[in-house]
Amino acid sequence: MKKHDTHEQVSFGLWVYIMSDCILFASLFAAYAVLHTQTAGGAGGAELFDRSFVLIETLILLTSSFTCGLALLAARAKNTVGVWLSLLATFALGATFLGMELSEFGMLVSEGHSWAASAFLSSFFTLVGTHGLHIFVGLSWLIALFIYLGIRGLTPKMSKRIVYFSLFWHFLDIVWICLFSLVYLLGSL
Amino acid sequence: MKSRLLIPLSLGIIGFVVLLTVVAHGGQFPLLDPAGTIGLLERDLMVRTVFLMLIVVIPVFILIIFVGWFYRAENTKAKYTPNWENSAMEELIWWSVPLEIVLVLAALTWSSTHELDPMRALNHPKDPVVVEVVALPWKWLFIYPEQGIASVNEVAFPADAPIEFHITADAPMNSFWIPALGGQMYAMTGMSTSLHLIAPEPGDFAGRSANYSGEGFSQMTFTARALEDDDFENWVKDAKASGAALTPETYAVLAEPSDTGPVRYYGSVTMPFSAILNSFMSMPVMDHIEHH
Amino acid sequence: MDLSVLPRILTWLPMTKHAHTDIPHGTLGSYVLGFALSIFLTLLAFWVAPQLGTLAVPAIVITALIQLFVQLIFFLHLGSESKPRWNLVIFSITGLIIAIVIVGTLWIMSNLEHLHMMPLTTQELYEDGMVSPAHELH
Amino acid sequence: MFGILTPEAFIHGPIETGAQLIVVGGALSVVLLLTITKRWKWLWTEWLTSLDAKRIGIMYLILAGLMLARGGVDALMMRSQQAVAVGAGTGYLSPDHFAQVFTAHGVIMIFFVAMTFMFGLINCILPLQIGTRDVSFPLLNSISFWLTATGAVLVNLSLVVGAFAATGWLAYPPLSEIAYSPGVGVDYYIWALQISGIGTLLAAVNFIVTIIKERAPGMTLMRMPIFVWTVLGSMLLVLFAFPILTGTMTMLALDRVLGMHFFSTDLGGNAMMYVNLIWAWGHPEVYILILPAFGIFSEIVPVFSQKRLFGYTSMVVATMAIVLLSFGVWVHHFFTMGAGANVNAFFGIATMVIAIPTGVKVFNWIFTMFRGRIKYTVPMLWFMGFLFSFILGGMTGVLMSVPAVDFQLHNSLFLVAHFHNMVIGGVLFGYFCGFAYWFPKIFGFGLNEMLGKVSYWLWIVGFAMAFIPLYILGMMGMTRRLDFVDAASGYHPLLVLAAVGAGIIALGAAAQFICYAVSTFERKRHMDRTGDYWNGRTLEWSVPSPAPFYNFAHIPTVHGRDAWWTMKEKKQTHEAGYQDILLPKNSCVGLLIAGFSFLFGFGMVWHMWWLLPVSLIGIFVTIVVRSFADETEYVVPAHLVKATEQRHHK
Repeated sequence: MKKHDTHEQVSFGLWVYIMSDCILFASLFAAYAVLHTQTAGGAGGAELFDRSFVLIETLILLTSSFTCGLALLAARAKNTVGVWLSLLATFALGATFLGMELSEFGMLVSEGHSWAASAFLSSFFTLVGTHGLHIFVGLSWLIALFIYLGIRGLTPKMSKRIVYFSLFWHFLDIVWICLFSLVYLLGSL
Repeated sequence: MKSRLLIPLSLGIIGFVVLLTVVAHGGQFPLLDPAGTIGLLERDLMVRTVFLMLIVVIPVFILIIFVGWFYRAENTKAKYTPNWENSAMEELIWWSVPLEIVLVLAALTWSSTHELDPMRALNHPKDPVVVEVVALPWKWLFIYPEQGIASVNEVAFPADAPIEFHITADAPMNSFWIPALGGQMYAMTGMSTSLHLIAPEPGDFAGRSANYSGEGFSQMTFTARALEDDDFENWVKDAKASGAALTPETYAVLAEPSDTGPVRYYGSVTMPFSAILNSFMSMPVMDHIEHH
Repeated sequence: MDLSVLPRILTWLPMTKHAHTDIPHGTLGSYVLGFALSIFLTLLAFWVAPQLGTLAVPAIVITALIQLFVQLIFFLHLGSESKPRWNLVIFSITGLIIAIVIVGTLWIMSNLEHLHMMPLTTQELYEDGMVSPAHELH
Repeated sequence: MFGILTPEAFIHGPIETGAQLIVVGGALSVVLLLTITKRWKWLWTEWLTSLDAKRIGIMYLILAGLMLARGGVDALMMRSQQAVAVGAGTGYLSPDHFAQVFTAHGVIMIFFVAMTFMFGLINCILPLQIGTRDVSFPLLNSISFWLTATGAVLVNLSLVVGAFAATGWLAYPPLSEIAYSPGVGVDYYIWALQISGIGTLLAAVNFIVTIIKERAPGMTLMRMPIFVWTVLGSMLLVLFAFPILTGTMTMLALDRVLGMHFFSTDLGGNAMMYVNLIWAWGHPEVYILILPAFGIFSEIVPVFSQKRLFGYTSMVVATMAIVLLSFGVWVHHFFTMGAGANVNAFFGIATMVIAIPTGVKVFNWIFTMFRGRIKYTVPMLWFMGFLFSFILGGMTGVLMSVPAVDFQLHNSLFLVAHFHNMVIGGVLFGYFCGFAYWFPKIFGFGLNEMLGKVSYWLWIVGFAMAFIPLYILGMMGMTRRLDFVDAASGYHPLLVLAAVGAGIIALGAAAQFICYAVSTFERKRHMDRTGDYWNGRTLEWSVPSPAPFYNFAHIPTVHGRDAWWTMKEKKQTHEAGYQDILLPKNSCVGLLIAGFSFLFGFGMVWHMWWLLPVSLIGIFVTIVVRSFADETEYVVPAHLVKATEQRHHK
């Protein structure tokens, strides 16, 4: 008696969950859109945002999305080493992105532009921070995948899980595209 | 069983209606026979909307009672068509009839909303009396910029003259409402909302906050007094003679959360409405509360 | 137009569908192309768009939208699943709800701000066209 | 180590101490009973770790019943306070305690009675109606239930330690900001809603996938029962609305904990945005609750009129129209905030447009009854009660959708009476109707008709006597949430009448409880032998009652609407022979994740920061361990299936 093949349901279910996550980002973005002019006398986006720094962050995240695609291809080709390399690359790039974001936040807070300084900074930290939190969840998910891959190897269940992870990771790219365009680029004009 | 139920059911309903009229007999109904012109227009709008809806609601009630009673299982004489499940004709009727009613209601809504916009001036020979309202933790402060006086828990204005209220708050959100004169308007910190009312005849009207704002919310009532012109002049003179002054210091004490307290007057005002309004822009609220 | 055709045209490589579950997935070609397009659009957004002066804002928004669709088609394979495409249906409803929430919030909040932030007199509100002319009391 | 938790937090006034004793005493007595009857193992294997949707559904229903009792006591306290308190300080509840009571009443009734009752019925009945053995993600179903239960525990824990929010059930800032509500009350509110909100969202994902991917062969979308359509509409609304609630609660929590300025009164914060965002979730929420009730009526009216449902397609179009339109009306909750005539008029008109599809549904029900043979069983009575209450509620609703009228009626008792007409008269009557209709299918025996009717009439009379006076009080200018009234206002006599009405509702609820108890004792007299207790039309009546743990021995093929009715007419029999069936094994992952979420919520409320990483790591480890479980399903051998089926059909 073959076990239930739930691959179609799980990927559809994950997609439905991702749609609800888009609405969560939409509500945080609506708050940012309303509050981004309220700098309470403090510095606004033009002074605080460094475009080249964000460009590097974006390129790193796009590359991690590419390596995640490679992991998919490697999994289908049953190439365990390929999967290890591409997932480790995805993890490294994702961690670097998160590190850069946290350093940017640290620099802002040390210069006195903390999240409690104005409504603009509150909504900026929350919107970009929630995306950072999702990246952190993605990295923890990768760690869980490494643990399973290390112990059980590249089983069919494992390659399905890489598909689910890549769905989530590409979704984070889409949110970041909206973020860097509408928050950083428009903010720094 | 069904028909045996009809007699007690109808008796119960009639008895209940009689009980209600007896019990409600004593109270006033400011929303149904308001004193203010704006209140009257809002009531007429309410009555017109109800009648428009009754066109659909009453036939539906009758239809339910008839169909529910006539086609009960015991009545085997009634026609029984178990598989009749669709008819484009009926569907067309009850999609289109309510749609027409809603179109009429929508036109009525569009025009009435613009006409009865609370922020809209009232075109009247007399120029408006400007009253600045500040909702404080559980009391109402009224500032008269032209007359240079202030009062707490009592607002007076000449009858048959438009009143322009500018409303703000130094407290959790409240809602400034004089039911007999017309609709309410939220009172919010750092925001100045406006409301235009007029009382054609002199009289005292109950006013209160209509949005929960903490422990003392139930006490936050005030009296709105429409006076003849000379009575209003005397009222202003009495307030001026009260000797108390609304200074930033006395205002700070007044703005402390406390019970609503008695009606009181201030002869002079050096803490203007704009200062209260803008006090929320610069200072973080924690210092704002501490320095009280 | 069948969205799944797009990547195939661009990559001239067959977009194979997995044997037993028809969950679509990309080939090396489509990933490389998607990656290259994303890099190009990102550089465009960062270097070119801000310099366009008054056109900067629309340019940034349009590049963002294009990059959005590149990601959706090349990496998330939107629209290339078997009929009926539930992913696409739910995605479009989500887009509609996001539009309603954001546009609705901006419209409501801008009205509230304009009417209540500064203590405008009623006359000033009338001149700003936020309030209709004085009310003829009968 | 204990953050801001101090022993004083356990000490309360006399009334709260009474509540404390009931909550703690209740829990202890359950523990004692289980230890005496040695049923811990049975509880653990049969219920707590079960992944069977029917068991999870029954647990939802029990939770809803308990919370209805708690919310009902709050209601009685409010009505009795207002009936007694004439003049300041004369009632038996202090203003702050009264505020906690009406806030808890709102939160519990909406989140932990209505939503739980809905998910209870959906879990018990929906898989049976679409001809499947289980939901798409059984483990996720268990996690969702236990997260909702954790939210309920957090709300009731505020009775024992600390206090609950005193801000109204939607906790508007600035009142809910740390400056004006320094206590832990609002934090209890936020984290109870966040945790149960995530549970509700995951359940919605689960049921959307189940409805779209798990239907029996032959059951196209247009052959699904209308209850399944309304549940699909409701779950789509949950999917799109609850993230807005999560986002808004996160912003309020960040304001309170990290001193941010989303809604603060200073440094650019904008409290009006909270009102806007919370109602962008708030209005779809009330449609989430009412749509399944509409679905239940579309199931029972054809059965008890012994006639096919009238205008199936029109009902589906009306349901989906309501789903879309419900996202375009939320400003009618704050016309008086002064967003200007254009905004108010637009949203007022959009609100009226929603009345059209709702009206169409009512007409379709009436014409299902037309030329039928109507049997006035208890479910049909609840439907008639719904009809009268909902039409009155709908009329007052459309009345208040006209902005200039709403300026007078906003926040008045007229509004309170309106939404109770919709929530009690619409949602609760709908779910009582569904529960009375599907009780035989869930438990295997019918309810005592006489006691059912007694409790129905007590509910109807009590409901009318409690809320018609509120409409009148609204016209007299009385606002909501007053903890005392002045003698001169003339409100007092009507408030006494409303209190009597609330008492009769309590009698009605008690009569329901007695009805369930008596029916259980005398269940031998009205067992549901055939599995088709009401001569039903949909698939859930094609299996024995209570449905076997595997639901269907043979997955049916569907040939038209009212699948079971066509199968009965065609005397269609399933092919002989039985196969093995695969079902999900029990799992404690739901309990573990909910336990860690409780620790996270408790840590956030009492600022015990060390609890946060601990609980998050706990959840991570639970998921990793679960990822190694390969044998997550067990086989039900064919002979066992055969034996169970034959035992039922003897």
